[in-house]
Order: sequence, then structure tokens, then C-alpha cells
Amino acid sequence: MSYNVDKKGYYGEFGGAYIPEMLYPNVEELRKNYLQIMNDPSFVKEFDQLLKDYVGRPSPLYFAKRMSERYKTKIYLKREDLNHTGAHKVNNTIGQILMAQRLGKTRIIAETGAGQHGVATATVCALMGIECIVYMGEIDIARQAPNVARMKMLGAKVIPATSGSKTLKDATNEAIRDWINNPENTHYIIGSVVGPHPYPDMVARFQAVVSEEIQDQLNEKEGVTKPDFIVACVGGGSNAAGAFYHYLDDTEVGLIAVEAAGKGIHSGESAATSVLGKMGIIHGSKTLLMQTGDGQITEPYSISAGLDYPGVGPMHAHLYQSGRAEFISITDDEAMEAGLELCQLEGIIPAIETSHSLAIFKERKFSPDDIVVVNLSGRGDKDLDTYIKHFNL
Amino acid sequence: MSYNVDKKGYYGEFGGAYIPEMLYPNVEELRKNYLQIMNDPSFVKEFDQLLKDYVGRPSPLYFAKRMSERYKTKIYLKREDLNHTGAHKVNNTIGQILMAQRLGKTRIIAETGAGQHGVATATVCALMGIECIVYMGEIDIARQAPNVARMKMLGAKVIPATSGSKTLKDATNEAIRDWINNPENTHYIIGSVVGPHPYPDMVARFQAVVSEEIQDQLNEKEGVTKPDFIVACVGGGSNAAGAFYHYLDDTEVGLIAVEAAGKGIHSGESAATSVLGKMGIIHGSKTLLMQTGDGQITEPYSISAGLDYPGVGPMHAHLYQSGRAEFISITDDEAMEAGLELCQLEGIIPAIETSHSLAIFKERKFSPDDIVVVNLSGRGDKDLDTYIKHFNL
Amino acid sequence: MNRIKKTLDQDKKILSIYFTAGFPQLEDTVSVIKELELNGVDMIEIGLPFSDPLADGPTIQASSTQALVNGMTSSSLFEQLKDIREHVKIPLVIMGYFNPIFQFGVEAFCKKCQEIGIDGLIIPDLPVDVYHQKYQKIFESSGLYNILLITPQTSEERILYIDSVSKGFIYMVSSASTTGAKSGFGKIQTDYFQRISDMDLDNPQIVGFGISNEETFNMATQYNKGAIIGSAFIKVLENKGINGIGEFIKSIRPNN
Amino acid sequence: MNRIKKTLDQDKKILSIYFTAGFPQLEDTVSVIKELELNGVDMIEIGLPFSDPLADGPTIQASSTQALVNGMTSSSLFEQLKDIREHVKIPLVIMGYFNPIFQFGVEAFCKKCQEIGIDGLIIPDLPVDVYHQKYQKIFESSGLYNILLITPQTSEERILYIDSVSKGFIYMVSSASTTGAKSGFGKIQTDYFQRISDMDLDNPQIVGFGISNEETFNMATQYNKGAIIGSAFIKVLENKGINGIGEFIKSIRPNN
Ligand SMILES: Cc1ncc(COP(=O)(O)O)c(C=O)c1O
Ligand SMILES: Cc1ncc(COP(=O)(O)O)c(C=O)c1O
Repeated sequence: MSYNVDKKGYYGEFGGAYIPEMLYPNVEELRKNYLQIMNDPSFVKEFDQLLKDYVGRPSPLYFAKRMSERYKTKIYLKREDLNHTGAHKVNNTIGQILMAQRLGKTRIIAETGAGQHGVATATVCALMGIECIVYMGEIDIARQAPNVARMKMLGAKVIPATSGSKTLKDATNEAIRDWINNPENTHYIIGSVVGPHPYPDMVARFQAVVSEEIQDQLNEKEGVTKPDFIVACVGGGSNAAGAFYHYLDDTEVGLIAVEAAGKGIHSGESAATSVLGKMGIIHGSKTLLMQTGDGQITEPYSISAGLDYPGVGPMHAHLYQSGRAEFISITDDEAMEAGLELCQLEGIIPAIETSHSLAIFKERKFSPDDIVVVNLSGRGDKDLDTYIKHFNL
Repeated sequence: MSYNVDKKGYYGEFGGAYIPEMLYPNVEELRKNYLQIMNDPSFVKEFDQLLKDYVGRPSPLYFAKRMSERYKTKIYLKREDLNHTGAHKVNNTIGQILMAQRLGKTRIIAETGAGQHGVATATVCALMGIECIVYMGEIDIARQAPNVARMKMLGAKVIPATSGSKTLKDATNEAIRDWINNPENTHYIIGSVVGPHPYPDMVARFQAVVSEEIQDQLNEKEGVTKPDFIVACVGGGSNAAGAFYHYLDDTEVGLIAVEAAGKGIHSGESAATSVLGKMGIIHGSKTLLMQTGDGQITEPYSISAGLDYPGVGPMHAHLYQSGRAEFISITDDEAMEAGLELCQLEGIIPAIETSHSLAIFKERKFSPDDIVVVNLSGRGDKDLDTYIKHFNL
Repeated sequence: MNRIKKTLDQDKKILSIYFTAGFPQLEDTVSVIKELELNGVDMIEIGLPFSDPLADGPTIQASSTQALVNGMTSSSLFEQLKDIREHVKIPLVIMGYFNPIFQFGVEAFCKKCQEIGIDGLIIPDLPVDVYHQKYQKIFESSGLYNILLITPQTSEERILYIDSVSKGFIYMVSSASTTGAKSGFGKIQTDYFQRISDMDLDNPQIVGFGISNEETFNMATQYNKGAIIGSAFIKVLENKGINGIGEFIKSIRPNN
Repeated sequence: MNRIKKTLDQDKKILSIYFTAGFPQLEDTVSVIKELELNGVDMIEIGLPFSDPLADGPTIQASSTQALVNGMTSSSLFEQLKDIREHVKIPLVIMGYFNPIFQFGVEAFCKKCQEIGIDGLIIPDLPVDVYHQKYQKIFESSGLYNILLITPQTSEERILYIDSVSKGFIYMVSSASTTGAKSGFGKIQTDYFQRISDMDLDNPQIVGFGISNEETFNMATQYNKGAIIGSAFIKVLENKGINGIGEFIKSIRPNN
């Protein structure tokens, strides 16, 4: 059984391209070309070179000594926080801007939640000298102010999404609307493994550099190419997809996906899609989705803007449904505590998204010999205000 | 002629250890041991390992294509902004925390201007589980709020310096006072190539990893191990010292040090020490120093907190006096423009300190074949407010 | 015989109106439909509101949000419409995004439509191939037409495919846009209308998006079988309520 | 013969007072000196204010800042003191950081001191070896004593070296601290005093830092030749001005 995408763009039952006809030419153009472009040696060379010289890859695999001592297991942190712009998101935007160039696009749009994807998109657009418009929920604009400032510095136009919950889902709607209105010259850089096929697969492939590096780095450090567990938080699921990618079909490696339980899974203020979601269609993809009995998409909640999404990518829906991955939900408070703990044990301020992953060590035991790789998806600079307020520092 | 330190701790006429007797045992202990400790293979191994796995070294040497096109020369950026904590400062704090451990110290103090060194110190203290106190000028606390927040998250105690200009110089005075009061258990992690011997040399050696990497990276990219020019901003001078280090005595490599001219060199609000300074003693070192005719140290000014220092390290005083390095002064406005330009041409938001270095391309011509390496000493996340206000974004 | 076919077989230009069910008030649905028929409209698209209507512009989006706040659901729509065929003769089409229909169950949804006397469905985010492979049988066994969209960017090959799968008419999106985005047609539109007209498809085309008044209605229907007005009509409901319908419809076809 | 030596040759415990020149008012320098002598003080350290007095605690630091604001400079201090020897007999020592002296020119500074009748200098940030190698000759040719510091952390070897280079007395810092930092002496201090006393150095020692009242003065001078009061005296000037001097000095040595 494969847990990767099939030829039709599905992961088991999930995936596909449920898009209005207006988007068909765009998505189809991409679908027809993406694999060929990605496999083109000149593309590979340019992508790899930028990841190395511009993004700063490989990101280190860091043995977290003091955390390992505290939790009595071997904890490695995959340092995506050290990437240029501060999160894993840039792996994907580098890939997609090169893709957009090869497709002859001259205008880029993107949605963003935490702002990391927006910054990563604005960054690559500046790098290539291409116009950039970023849609961002009004609430997220307020709670991720530093990232809004960064996008402006980088020359991007940030447009607030004022409908619905005014967060990531609505920003995505607005971006899709923009795309519908600009079908010829515009490439939509989706920021996670969501959206219509081929986006989930394309984004996962760009992020797969994460697990590719883990293999080598673990081999260097531990003499094995696979860990016992990989842990990653799941908003849409791109950092998890990247960290899991090369281990998807190797069931000796435990995959742990961490979702945001907000104020409690059943509090009504949560984003724990695996528990609360049912199969449905969001943003062009059939996947697990938080919704009312009537099929209206629910407004999710998480203290972390990047996990505040009512769905998960179709890969993760399938990993959940098939039992291939273990899904754990972490509340706001648990995440914040774990974030502070990492600061004070390892001197690393994680993004609040990432803090959810770190919180699992209080929830779940590992044995002393287990090698547990946590994907440290991003740094917490964007979240300082939230941390400071939460802890009254 | 050597431009490096001599056995007595001097660079030409500059340097030495002009310290009160109260500090003598501390400084002497360090002086006696630092070289031996730094050369110890176990130290080297631990230092290198942390630089690689924790800091994320080597930092890339990135060919800035669009900038190179604009300025018609070959511009490479040494990406210290990609280091953990976002600047070159951490190279030194990693080294010094290992030094402090080997000296049996259990308490760390530091001064900070921009907050980068404070964050880098708080970080390594968290990493090692050692108490950390950071002195920071009251004005800098206000203008570098994100870094204050980061230090708090990392468990450091930030103490405001309220005397004098309430900036870096005064924070340094306070740190020295603390050290005088705690001579036995405390190591003072100075953040630049300033202070009494052996600090300038020790810090320069820890930062020398920068030019060491440049040699290899340039060789890989251009087939030569030396650039025509290296450009770095100078506050105290640590990032410049690191970038220059392996080229100090190779006069084929042009060294360009960039100082902050604030609102204009002769505006009375400046930090252009090479132009405005005279030989004097500050913070235990004989060096160039902005001062009144009466020998009172002048309150410097720069929009960038990290360059807002009335002296330069003794190495730089000597590089200036001997003519080995070219010194250029850049105003606030010129720096800010250059910072924004980098954002929009290369997708990199530089620290305002670094923006001073980038501004030289408007000041000084290079030929098309010149290889110019700019040390991109830090990222601009800490400076977003200042940029946004300056440009009314 | 499906009412859509019967209506389209007439030798006249079709005026079709889109509105959002449960808007402005929850209980307005039936009144709006009756008033539209009374004023000579030929066909009606009843919008089933959705939380995330990504092909719609601000006007229709806002009306959907309001309808949801009012309490509109698939079940209550069916409840409201259950006796509609006692009063209304013209074709009725439900237009809605796929997720609510998927949650209701596609088959159950179609059966409900059939019971009530709905003639067709427009599901903008249900692509033709998925429809073709998974749902066409269900639609056909319920006597429902599935109305598919084409746009100026749709390739000739794909138009032929859509035509082959379509029943009733093809919903011809006037320009690359969400609903309500642009108004007025230029040469690009008329060229497009002409091009499709020249393809001589099996299904007639009705134009939607960007039609707001007599001028755009006439321009669109010069090349095609009819036209659909959505956002402009929603604005009427918003501003004047049901009482504004008569005047608006008359303004579109003053000589009717 | 240098006045310091003469004073220290007396068989009595020395009370020395530190104050900052030009504080509280610029023109107070001479008045303070006269008043101190009048009240039986044995020696005076005249502080030359510095912008960055890193061995000083908040009290002296603040007085320096104020003195600089008042306009105090090396030149104006020399100007104020030019006739001082017409009025004052006790030893006068200038205590200042190295940079202002360095800017004035060490030799010029020493010559000025000699002209005026200053007996010694205390330059806390001029280390003994630099003094020894570069400046000792200048000092000696000006008849100036250079007073060097030792602290509880100073090694025995280094104390011997400092003793060999010193003239007049050794400034014995009572504890690891900046000025004014701690008050009261414990066993650590008395052990340290005893230890130094037992070393039988060539130069007598005078204790400074942390002496604020009769009790600490007596305790310190039990082991040593004398003691210096700084911060505590500055506070008196701050609070009561010159008029407070008499009372304060009496409180230190009530039986004088
Ligand atoms: C640091 C970080 N981690 C995780 C996420 C969640 O996204 P994904 O699930 O696609 O990795 C985000 C989204 O912004 C993020 O910024
Ligand atoms: C990014 C950055 N660059 C440069 C400097 C100046 O310090 P130095 O001259 O020691 O490199 C600082 C100081 O904080 C800094 O943060």
C-alpha cells in the first residue's frame, strides 16, 4: 500500500481537483507540466542551488541534549527555523517561483495565515522581481504584525480578507477569487499541501527535501537512516508532509501528526480536524474538514495562526484514516508551555505552530532508545507578542 | 607587518588592558587560559559541532544576482543573518560560553546594544543552563523591543542602563560594574572586539570562522580563495573582524569598514569613530574614541543600535591608522535606503547595522570583475518598526 | 419532459435570475420565486448558500453569509420548496457548492430535488469528469439536468466534452471573473460569444456573470439563448426587497 | 618631602575623604577642601569627573555626571586649585580615570599637579605594568606619588609587585565591588585586612570602599593605616551641602 498520491491525484479517497471551471485551465496547465518541470535538470540545479545558497540548506539536525535528558528519549530537532525567512515554508515558495517562471507567469498571488508563507512568497517574488499579492485574514494581520511588516518591506501588497472567520480559510478563498479573475498571467503559490491536485503533491515534493536530509543526517549521527518517530504539526500539513515524505511507505517509522486543540478539542474553539472533521470538499480538495452537519465549513480556532485551518491536506486525511499516522491534539496552553520550555532548555524560540509538536512529550512516552525527530518548522519571532502576553513576561 | 594582535595584546599602538585592579584577576585568568582552551581538541570539537548543528554553519555565501546587475560588479553576501538568533553575534557567544564552562564560571553577564548580542548570550546560557544577566541601555530597550522579548523568553534577566546616553556604552559600563562586584563566579561575555586584552583577540578568533568559510566558498564558486574586497559594518567591529580575519595580512584583499554617520558625520549626531575619534581609553582598551577635547566620552548617535558606540575595537583602530582598511561613513538615510533596496532586489531584510555596509555601492565604484563580499551581519526582524516608520510603509 | 428543455425549446431569449435562498429574510425564498415568475422571468437559479463560495464576488458572498445567519440549510430549503410546484411553472435550478450537497448525500439530494420538482443543478466546484464518472447516473435517474460551466479560457476540446455531458444548457461564464466582478462587455466578450455560437453545440448556451441591465442582457443574448442575472438582482433585493423585483425585471426587458 | 609621606609618618590613623570636584556646584571644590581640612581630615582625594566611571557605584557616578554638567574639566580644576596651597596644608590627591589625563597629556598633567602642589594621583584604570613601563619616570620627576589599588582577589605575588612600584600608600579596596556598593565589614574583610597586614609591605595601606561611619572606619583602621570615605561623604554633600561637612567628619572620629 502506498501512502503517496496516485496518478489521478488522490490519496486513497482523498484529494482530486474540485474546482470551478474558471480555474481549470490554470490547474490543468500546472498538472500537465509540474512533474516534467520538476524533473528537468536545469530546474533541479537552480532549485538546489537556491536552497543551499539562499535558504541556507541543509538545515541542521540538532540533538537536543537537555530536552532528551528531561524526557528520557533521544530527541532530534530538524531546524527548519534556520531557513531564510524562518520556517519550512520557503522550501515550497522557492520551488513554486521557479515553476511559475517556467510557466511564463508574471504575477504571483498567495494566501497566508501565520504570515510565514506570505513572507516566504514575498521573498521569492522580490528575488525574482515579480509582482506579489498576499491575501491574509484581518485577524491574522493583527496577530502576526511582524510578518505583515516584513511582507511590506519586501514589496508585496497585503490584502486583508474580511469575510468569514477572517483567517487562513478566508484568505485562501480570496486568493482563489483573485486567481479566477486573473487566469492568464497569474500563478497562485499555495502555501501548504492543500488545494486541488497537483498542489498537494507538488508542495509535498518541494518540502520533501526535509526528510531527504534527515536520512543523511541521521545516518551521520546515529548510523541509521530512519528514526523511530517523526513528529510534525499539521495546519494544512506541508511541514509534516516534508518530514514524513521519504518515510511514508516505511511503516517502521512512526509518524506523529500534531493538531491544534485550541481551548480544548470539544470546546467549540479548536482546529483538531482529525477528531472533529468529516470528509468534505474545501479549496478544491476532498479531505477531512471541520463542518456543520449541513456542510458549512466551521470557523476553526487556534492560538497559532498557522494551524488555524478547518481542513488538512488530503495526504494527512489519508494517513489518519488509514491509521498510518498517529494524530495527537494539543491545546493552546500546552503548546505555549512547550514553547517556553524549548526556549529555556535549548535556547530556541519556536513558532507557536511548532510548539504544538514539542508538547507531545508531556502527552506520550517514548523509550530511552527511541530516536524521535521533531520537525522544528519555524522560529517564534513572529509570535513574541503572543508569548509575552500569555506568560506575562 | 602584521595587522593581528601582538603578544602583549596590542594592535600597533592600540589595545592593551586598561582595567581597574578589581578586574585584574578575571581578565588575567582569561588571558592566561584562552589560547590553550581554544586550541584544546575537545574545545574545537564542541565548538565546531555547535556551530554546525545548532547555529547552522556554514552560513551560505550567496551571489546576489540582481544587486550585482544593478551595481555592475560581482556582489556576494555572506549570510550571517541565517545563523541561529539572526546575526554573527552567536559565533562568539557559543565560543565564550564554552570558555566560561571550562573556566568553571556559573553566572554570565553581557551588555547589548541592538539586542543581538544579548539574545545570542541568553541563547547560549539557556542551552547550557547557566544564569544570564544582560545589561541594555534604556533607549535601546525601547527601540529594540523584539530582542528584549526574546531575551525574556530565553530566561535572561534584562537590566536597563539608565546613565549617560542610555545606549551600548552605558550598558557596557554597567556590565563591567557587575563584573567588578562578582569577580569569582561570573564570566563577562563581551559582544564585540572591544574591551581589555584578550577580549578583542578572543572574539576575533571566534568570529574568524566567517572568513575561513569565505575562503572555501569562494574557491568553490569562483575558483579563488580571496575576494577583491570585503565589506563589513563596524560598531565595535566583531563582524568586520571575523570577515577580515584570514585576509588581514593579505594586502591583495581590500578591506572596507563601514561606520555609521548618523545624521551626517559633522552633525553632532554620528558614530563615525574613524573620522571623529582620537586615541583614548574606553572599556579597558586603548583605541580610537569619540571624545571631547577634555577626554570625556561623547554620546554617539546612529539609527542602528548596534553601531551606536563611540569607539571601535583596537584592531580596527589600527587598520584605520595604518591605512590597511578603507573606512567609509554612511548616514541613517543612506543605510535605510540600502536596506530597503536589498529587500526588494534580493528578498532579504537586513539588520540596519548591515544596511550601512550595503549602502557603499552608491558611494564607491567597483569594476565589473571585482569580487566584493559583503558580510551580511544580521537580519532585520528586530528593526522592522524602524524601517516601517522611516518609510511610512 | 424536463421544464428546462421545454422552456429552451421556445423561440425566445431566456431571462434567468439567480438569487440566494433565505435572503434577505429566511422565509423570502418562495415569495421571491413567485414574484419572479409573476414578472415574466423564464427560469430561476435558487442559490443554496455556502460558507465559502469561492467563485462568487462580494455581493453574492454577502447574501450567502446573511442567508446562513438567517438559518438557511439544505433541509430548510427543501422544506420551503416542498409545495412550490403548486404555484410555479417555470424551470427551477438549484445552484450550490458541492460540499453541502456532498454532506446531504448526492443521491438523497437529487431525490429530494426530484420530489419537489427541481429541474437542474449547478455545482460550480463539481468538475465535469467527477460528475461524469460518479454522479451522472444519479442525476439522470432523478431526471435532473446538471448544468456545466464554460469560460473564455475553456479549450475547444473541453467544450465539446462538456457539451457531450451536459443536459439542458451550458452555463457560459462571460469573462474570467467571479460573479459580479465586471460589468459591460467589450470586443473580447462578443468575440467569445461568437466563437462559441459558431461551434454549433448540441446544448444551447446561457450567459452568466456581468449581466446587470437591459444593455448587457441584449448584448449577451444577441449571440446566445439567454442570460442569467445574479449580483445585480441581489442588490435589488438588498436595497428594495421583494417590492423591487417587478420594476427591475421590467427594466431588463421593457418590451416584453 | 611629599606631604603624603609626612602625613603617613605620623603615628595616627588617617581619615581621608573623597569628593568629586565641581560638585554639588562647580565652584564648590575649594570650599569643600578647606572645610575638610578645617574639620581635621588628614588627606583628600579630589575626584576628576569622568563620563564613564566604570569602577564607581551610583552615588559617585551621579556626582560625576553632575560635575560634568556643571562644566568641570581638567583645566578648570587646575584653575580652581591654582592657589590651593596658600590655604591648605594636608595632602591632596587627584583621583581620576585615565582617559581625561591621557587627553590632557600625562606629562602636562603631572607638571600641572606639581605646580599646584598636588601630592599624588589615583588612576584606577591605569594598570601597574603600564604605569611602570611608561609613566613612572614622569610621575617621579614631578614628585607625584602614584597610588595603586589592591583588592581581596589580588594575588600575593602581584601585591608584592604593586608594593614595589607604589609610593606613599597602597589603596586597599575592601571588597570586590564598585564604590558605595556594600556597607559593613564581615569576617571576609577582617581576614583580608589581617592577611595584608601580615605581609608587612613597604607601603602602608589605606582602606577604601564601603566605609561610611565610625564603626566601619574603626574596623578598617584597626588593621591598617587609615581609611577613605567616598560615597557616604558625597551623600552628605548632596543632602546638606558644605554645611554638613563638619558634623559628618565629627561623627566619624568623635574623639578627635
Ligand atoms: C512555523 C510554521 N509551522 C507550521 C505551519 C503550519 O503549516 P503546515 O501544516 O503547512 O506545515 C505554519 C504555517 O504558517 C508555520 O508558519
Ligand atoms: C547585525 C549586526 N551587525 C553589526 C553589529 C555591530 O557589531 P560589530 O561591529 O561588533 O559587528 C551588530 C551589533 O549588535 C549587529 O547586531
